[in-house]
Amino acid sequence: MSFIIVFMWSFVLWLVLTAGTKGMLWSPEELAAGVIFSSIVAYSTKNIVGEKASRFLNPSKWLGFVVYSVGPLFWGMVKANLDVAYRVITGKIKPGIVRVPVDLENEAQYTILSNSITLTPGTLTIEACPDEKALYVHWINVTEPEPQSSEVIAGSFEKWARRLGK
Amino acid sequence: MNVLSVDVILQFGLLIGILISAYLTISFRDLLSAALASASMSLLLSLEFYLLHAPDVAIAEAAVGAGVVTAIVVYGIAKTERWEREAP
Amino acid sequence: MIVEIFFYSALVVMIGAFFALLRVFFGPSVPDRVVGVDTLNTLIVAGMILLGAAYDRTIYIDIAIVYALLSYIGTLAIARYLQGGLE
Amino acid sequence: MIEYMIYTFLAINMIFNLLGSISLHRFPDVYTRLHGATKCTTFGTIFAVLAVVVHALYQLRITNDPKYLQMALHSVVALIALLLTNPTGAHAIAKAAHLSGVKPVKAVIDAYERKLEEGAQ
Repeated sequence: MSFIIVFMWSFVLWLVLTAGTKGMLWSPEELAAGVIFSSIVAYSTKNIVGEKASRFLNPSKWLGFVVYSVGPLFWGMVKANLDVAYRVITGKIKPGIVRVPVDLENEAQYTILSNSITLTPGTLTIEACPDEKALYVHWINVTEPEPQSSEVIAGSFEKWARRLGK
Repeated sequence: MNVLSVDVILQFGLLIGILISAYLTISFRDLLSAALASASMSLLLSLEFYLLHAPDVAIAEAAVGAGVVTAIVVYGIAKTERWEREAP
Repeated sequence: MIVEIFFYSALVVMIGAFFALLRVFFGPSVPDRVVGVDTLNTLIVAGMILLGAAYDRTIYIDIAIVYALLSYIGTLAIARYLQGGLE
Repeated sequence: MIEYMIYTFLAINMIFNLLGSISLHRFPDVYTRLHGATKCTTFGTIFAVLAVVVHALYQLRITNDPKYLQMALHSVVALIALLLTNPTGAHAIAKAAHLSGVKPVKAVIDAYERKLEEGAQ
């Protein structure tokens, strides 16, 4: 199972990187070399990737990722950068490290949520603790020293992460 | 100010950066800082090769110099010791 | 006309890279220097992409891909050493 | 029209990349510097890549040369690599800095320190 998934993704990456070798399309030599190299990569990583990778086969999830990264994540980055620009110019900071309780199940959801938090306004994930269901977040302008939910920090990102990483 | 002079300005800046970071690499007593200065030197050297229109050399320098050499040096520091001793 | 503006913006990005390099030189502690090197990596990838468009060659952008993927190894090795995971 | 679009993207790229590198000198400690460095440079690079992609697609429409298609696709791949590695690297540096003993300057609250002390007991 993981062989097929890794093969597919590395072949797609090969196709993206070699597009335009014959007109706008691919020449047959490139396609043959792509098949050979992706099978080598997929065979050598089949013990590393594991069986959980089958969640990457669901097309509705890809659509969800695209919608998420173009919509809420990009808007969050715009706000984050205006905020950081304001703080760089005026130098007003009030930093602190807070503990944020979250309600997530697996590691993919933690990865998505902490990377999104790092890219959005005023916050930077320091440590994710799946066993106590909490994130430790460095916050550049602390308004609430002990938040009870991730609403203050992450807005709607927790909902998105729970849906995307299922 | 045409395009050629922009190129020349970039190359001069890069060469100054390469010189300073190479000097700092041999002068730091903290070997971890020296590894970082060496990483930034090979990074700027890679960009210099790029500006001299040698993309293959630049790829080799980026792959070996910036990533792998830093990692190997840090492994070496972890196996031995971090501070350089004074010469007797 | 368009190609020239790519040169000038690459020049401005390189001025930013020079500030990051100063942080690598003067940073009081090692994590400060690591932050400097990390910023330098991102800025140089941006500069390589802009210069690739300016020189009108595709192979120059491939260097940026290799660079973005591999410069990460050095940062991770140093972070791993600093938190005591390599002994 | 297309030219002005490219100029706007490049202007945003220049402003945010410069802000990111200036923030390295403006902020007092590692964590706040990471805020500026990660966010601003990632955002600036997104706009640099957007400018290159718009330029390449415009040239593709005029000249019909497949080299411009390659240019657009490759710069998007470089952007995706940056977007995946940059926040992860920032996270690794922040955790390593805290564990190696760098305290946040002027911190109102430090919950992670408290957790480490409880774990040590």
